Amino acid sequence: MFGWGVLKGMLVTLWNFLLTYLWPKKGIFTVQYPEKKLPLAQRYRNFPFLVYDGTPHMIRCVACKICESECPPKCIYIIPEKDAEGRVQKKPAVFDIDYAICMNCGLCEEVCPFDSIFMDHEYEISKYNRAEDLMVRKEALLKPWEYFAKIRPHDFERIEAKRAAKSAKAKPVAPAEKPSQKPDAGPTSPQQGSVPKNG
Amino acid sequence: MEILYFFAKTGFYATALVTLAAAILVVTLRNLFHCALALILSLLGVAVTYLYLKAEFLAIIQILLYIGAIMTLLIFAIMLTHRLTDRSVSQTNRQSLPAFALLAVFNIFFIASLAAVPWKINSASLAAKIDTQALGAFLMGPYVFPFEIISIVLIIALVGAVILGRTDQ
Amino acid sequence: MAYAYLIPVFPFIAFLIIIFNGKRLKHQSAAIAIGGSLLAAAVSTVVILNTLKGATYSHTFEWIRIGTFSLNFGILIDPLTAMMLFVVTYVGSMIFIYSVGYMHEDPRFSRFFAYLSLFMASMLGLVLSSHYVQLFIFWELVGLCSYFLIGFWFEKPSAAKAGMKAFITTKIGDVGFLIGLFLLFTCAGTLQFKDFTPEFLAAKTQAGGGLFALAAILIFAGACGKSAQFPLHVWLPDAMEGPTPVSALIHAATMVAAGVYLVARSFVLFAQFPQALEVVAVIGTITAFMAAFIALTATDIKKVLAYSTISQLGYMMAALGLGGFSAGTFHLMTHAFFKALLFLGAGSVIHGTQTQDLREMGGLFPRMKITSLTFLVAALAISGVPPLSGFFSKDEILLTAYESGSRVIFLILLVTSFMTAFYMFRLFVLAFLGKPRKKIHAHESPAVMTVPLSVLALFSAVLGIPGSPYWNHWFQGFIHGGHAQEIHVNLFVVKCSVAAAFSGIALAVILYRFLPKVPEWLAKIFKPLYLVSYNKFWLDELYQLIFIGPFKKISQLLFRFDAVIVDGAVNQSAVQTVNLSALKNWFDQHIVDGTVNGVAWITQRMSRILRKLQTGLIQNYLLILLLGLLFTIVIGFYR
Amino acid sequence: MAETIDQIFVLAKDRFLDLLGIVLPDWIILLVRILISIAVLLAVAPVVMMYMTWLERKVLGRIQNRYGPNRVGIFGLLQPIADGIKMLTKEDIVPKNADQVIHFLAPVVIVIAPLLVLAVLPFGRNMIAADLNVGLLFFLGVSTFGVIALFMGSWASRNKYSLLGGMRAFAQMISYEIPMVLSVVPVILVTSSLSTAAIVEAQLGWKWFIFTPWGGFAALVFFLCGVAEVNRTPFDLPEAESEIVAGFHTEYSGMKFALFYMAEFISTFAISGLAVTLFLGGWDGPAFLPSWFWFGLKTFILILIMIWFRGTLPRFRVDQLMGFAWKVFLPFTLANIFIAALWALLPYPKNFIADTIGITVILTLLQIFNRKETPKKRKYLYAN
Amino acid sequence: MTPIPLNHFVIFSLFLFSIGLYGTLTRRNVIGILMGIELMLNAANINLIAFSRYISPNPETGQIFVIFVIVLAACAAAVGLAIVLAMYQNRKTVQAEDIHILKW
Repeated sequence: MFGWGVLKGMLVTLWNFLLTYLWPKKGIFTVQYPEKKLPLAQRYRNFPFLVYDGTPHMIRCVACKICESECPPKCIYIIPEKDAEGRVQKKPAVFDIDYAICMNCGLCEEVCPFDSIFMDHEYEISKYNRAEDLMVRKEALLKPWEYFAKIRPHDFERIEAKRAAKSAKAKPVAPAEKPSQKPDAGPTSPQQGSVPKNG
Repeated sequence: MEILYFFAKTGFYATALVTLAAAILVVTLRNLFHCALALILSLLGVAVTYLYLKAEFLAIIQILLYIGAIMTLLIFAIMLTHRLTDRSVSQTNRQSLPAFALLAVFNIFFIASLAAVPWKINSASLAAKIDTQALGAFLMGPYVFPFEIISIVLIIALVGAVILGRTDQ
Repeated sequence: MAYAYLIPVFPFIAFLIIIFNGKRLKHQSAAIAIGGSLLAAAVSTVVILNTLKGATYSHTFEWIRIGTFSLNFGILIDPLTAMMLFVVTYVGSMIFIYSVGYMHEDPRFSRFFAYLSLFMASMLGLVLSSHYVQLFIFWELVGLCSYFLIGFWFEKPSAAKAGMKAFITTKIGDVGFLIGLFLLFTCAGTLQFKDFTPEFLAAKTQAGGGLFALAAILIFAGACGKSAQFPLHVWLPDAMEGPTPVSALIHAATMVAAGVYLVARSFVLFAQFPQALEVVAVIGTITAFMAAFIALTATDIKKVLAYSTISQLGYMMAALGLGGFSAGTFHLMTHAFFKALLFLGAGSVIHGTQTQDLREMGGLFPRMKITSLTFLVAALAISGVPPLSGFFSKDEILLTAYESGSRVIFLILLVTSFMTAFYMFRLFVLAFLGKPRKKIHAHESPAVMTVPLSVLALFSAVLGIPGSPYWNHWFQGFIHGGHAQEIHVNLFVVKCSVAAAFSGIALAVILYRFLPKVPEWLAKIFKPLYLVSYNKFWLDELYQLIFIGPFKKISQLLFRFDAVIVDGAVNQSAVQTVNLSALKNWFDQHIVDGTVNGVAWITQRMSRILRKLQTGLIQNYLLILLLGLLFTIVIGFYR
Repeated sequence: MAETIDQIFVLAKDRFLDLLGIVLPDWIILLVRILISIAVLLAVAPVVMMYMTWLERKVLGRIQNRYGPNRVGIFGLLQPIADGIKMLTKEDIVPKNADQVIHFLAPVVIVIAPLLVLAVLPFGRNMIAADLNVGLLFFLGVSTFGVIALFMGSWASRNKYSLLGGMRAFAQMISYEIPMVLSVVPVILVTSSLSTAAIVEAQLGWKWFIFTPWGGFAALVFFLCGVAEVNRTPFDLPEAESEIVAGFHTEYSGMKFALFYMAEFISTFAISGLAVTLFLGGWDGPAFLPSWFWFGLKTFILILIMIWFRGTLPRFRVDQLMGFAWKVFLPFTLANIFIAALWALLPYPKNFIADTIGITVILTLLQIFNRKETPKKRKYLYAN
Repeated sequence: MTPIPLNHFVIFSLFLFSIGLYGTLTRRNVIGILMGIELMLNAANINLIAFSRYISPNPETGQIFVIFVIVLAACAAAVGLAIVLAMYQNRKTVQAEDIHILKW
């Protein structure tokens, strides 16, 4: 019969319409955003942040500039700290990330040998000014290690375990970094892929 | 109340002026699309004139047919030949001056002769109210034969237009 | 009765539907045509039943008015018309149904039915006509259909030629017919059938009816053409090139009977003039005999039947010519049925064996039982075996001949009757009995063909009864309009007729079934006669010799005359002209041309000015038009 | 009391005019009488339009399992006002090559037609702004103006998407105009009047035309044609966003864009109102509620159905759209005129039977003639 | 209350007619010519109604003929524009002066 299909479709939408009133839980899928939010998955990633242990002074980052050179859109800018004599310290003086450029690829997290940069869960970052406000400085980037434990407990445990093992093993010989990289990579973390783990 | 009639009469002259102005635009504007729009305005004015002659049905028919149908056709035709509405092309030919002169003389003579004619106004028909039903009765009664013929002509014209307008030969 | 005009309308509507939708309808067109014919049959049945009760009907209306003369067409229904209606609608319907089977494979199936319907419509119109001119119109329409249908397989050159031949030959008769009508109108002042009463004619011919007689004979010439009478019969055998149902319907049952019908319709006119009747009788007799004689040796199954048809038509004409109105019309009716049946049977045979040559057939009886049986019935009927229909009608013709006093005609007709029986059974034996002479895959035709055969067989068997003494010669009374006819049975004639029939049958069966060598032997002995028969009296050749050859000769002579004398004179004058022209040339070149060129030069100059008016631009013209309008207004204003 | 409520607007107007009559001369009263109607219509129409946008968004949201606007005001009731403010403050962009004058005129002209048309709608008993004796024709005639304006806009934009949209709108509106007018003819035929008020009068007392066999189908055709006339889904080819950006109003922004929208929504309202007037008995209804309420309710239901259509149906293809108008609606409406004539001619039980038969026949014929034709297998002359 | 004089209608229609005729005479574009013709037809219509309203004993006649004229104008527009389109397709021009052979 001509038009029957149309009628059936109409009934479907009518049912949906009525369902939103009769049984809102089933009928409406909208999450009223600012008031309610959907829980995020642990591996959700947004823009990167820097980790410190304990107090904000103890930045894990050693200003090695690996992430800066690996970053595909080149949104990271690092200047290491220098002491009075002008020697380079293992600490960033300037660590800027331009959120307007960053594309959330997560490569910085993967390449960091010191577990100091991770991807954040923060997504409400709208700003009024593109040039100024989205250029995030070191102070704004710093977050405590416990914060990481809160948002990504699984990764936290894994990294903690790895770090403990590393520190136990690496106590006797500190400088041999490169040779230890290869034997370590495979057996210790088969599920980790290409993330280098020596500290 | 008299003042309202005065307003109404003034309205007629205003309408006539607008109509004529629009008509002048129709024949002088360079852009054919603008011409068509001016023609619509002019035809609307004619429809209002019909209202002053107490022919409501015709006024509506004027709008429905002239503006709804004929103008639509015209505009369609303009669209389909739009390359020729370029501003660089002159839109009038060389006989505008003689035409203007002749028409002016024509009008003068016409008005002169018109003034000489004493019309016998038939006040009964001036006051008569012609509703749509009466028109329909006339169409179906005394004028049924021309009515039928005109419908046949219309059909023939439409068929002819379709055949002429076909692109695939 | 008032609905009688519907009778031809139904087939005509069928024709219109089919001819305009032939491509789409395909085989449904047959259903439409049959429906049209059956409706016509139904209406005509009502009409016939009314007529049987003694009612007649006539209705006229004005067709054209020229000055004071008005041409009134209309419908006339009397017993003769009723009989013709019966024949045309019933035989026609049967043949329509039959054609579905016969023409099934034909690519122009629907057009065939369109033509058939048109034919049916025109034939019915012819029969119902109340006016000579109206009859003539339908007469020509019928001829046109005949032409279409003979040449239906126009891919065959022979069919196309046959169509043309039929058309031209009948047209010769028609010209006579037309002149006859003119004459008749001049003399009588009317062409309405019902005006021609004996009293009217008697009043008109008091001063001498020579022109009337001439008109009658000329009308008979038309009938000759249509009914294939002696000098104009040559087209009918060739017409067998058409499809067999066509032969059955048109060239055996109905159209060719139109001539007879015409004579019967004009019988009052003929009866007034013994001379005219004599002509009719003699021509009919000659035709009957000659055609039967030719049929003796024909080998094509349809040709045999065609000549048989001519012969039987001659019979009818002879009967009419001898004053036997009822005998002629009665034979017309019975003949229509059994001849249609014969043709359809032949068609069935052709359909089954894919050949028309009698010499290739044989032994079909066991394979085509229904066809054979019905064919046998028809053959017996045409031979005049009692109590089948042919016996009664033919017997009455013979009786008429006998009683007219002309022994020669009677004898010739009797011999013809014998020959009829002979060739019919020669045909039957050759086709159906014995052994197959050639390997042919004969098979019975489908039911759609055999059922009409059976119905027609039934009719041909019993249709003689109404005219027989057992029904007290009811038919004869009916056809005369209710006046009981006095007909006494002459046993001598009956005996002669029966004897002729049976001897013919017996001879044929003996000769061709049991002594197959004898016919050849006979042919050798009577070689001249055989050749005469085999070559159809050399009539075609004769026509060639008498009419066409001399025509060509004369044309050649004229051509010679033209080429030598006329052309010579012309050429001579041309030479002289050339000489003269040379003289004139000089004059021309210098003086005349000078003038002309001068004029042209002036004209050109003038035109350049005037040409400005002829721009070809409509708007320009419009402007000038406006100028003219203005001019008139100004003139009007200051008048 | 019920009578008072029913006539409350009429009474209010009369009282007001009486008051004015104390001080002002007759002719001014007459003018004011006219102007009040105009002013009310001009004031009501934009409000109606605004809340129709709200309604549409709400209902569409619910159909799509969302809430729809619910932030600005309770239930989002202030949303249209917010939208209006936004539209007014937006930048008004005119393309460089556009025909400036016409580009400006188009949105102005396009709202005129739907506003004018409201004048002949009987919103309730005695509540008609202008009871013309050719009211129905006036409605149909004036509503054709929209096409011209729409085409002005599309042409003046100098944008090929605009032009395409305009062309589509043109073809579509011309095609649907015809069955629409033809579907109205039976109503005129039965009531023998062109006045909308008289048509409503003829239907009083539950003699709504939609309950007659011809009227039911004519109403369906009229409503669908109306949906096509106002370019709403599933007939929204002229503004098909997935094909030609936004059709004729691609190059419009800000208030001009809003005017286009306003025209569309007011026409939607007007068409629904006319459908109600012609087939659903206008303001007729049980007397316990005022007549204008019934009119509003019926119109509201029709508008809801339009929104429901939009939430359900996908867009037509151009050929389907044209075919629908010319092959289905046109022959049906033509036949429907005769069916309605039968209804008017025959006495009660007979006309019902005759109409049922007629409608069955025409629907069957339509189905037969519009069935899909699969071409027959090709026959080859030489190959197999 | 006196009615508007008949002559005013007639003069109005005369002017309209003249303007239309002017357009017909001077426009180069065939569509422009058609527009002029439409104007002229409208002028004629006004005359028809005005005269039948003011002078004729049966005022319906003029209106009925106006209906006929409008239909004929529709015919003319349809056929004329179809011709224009055909011309445009074949000759790539709609200028009246390019079409001056008067036959094809």
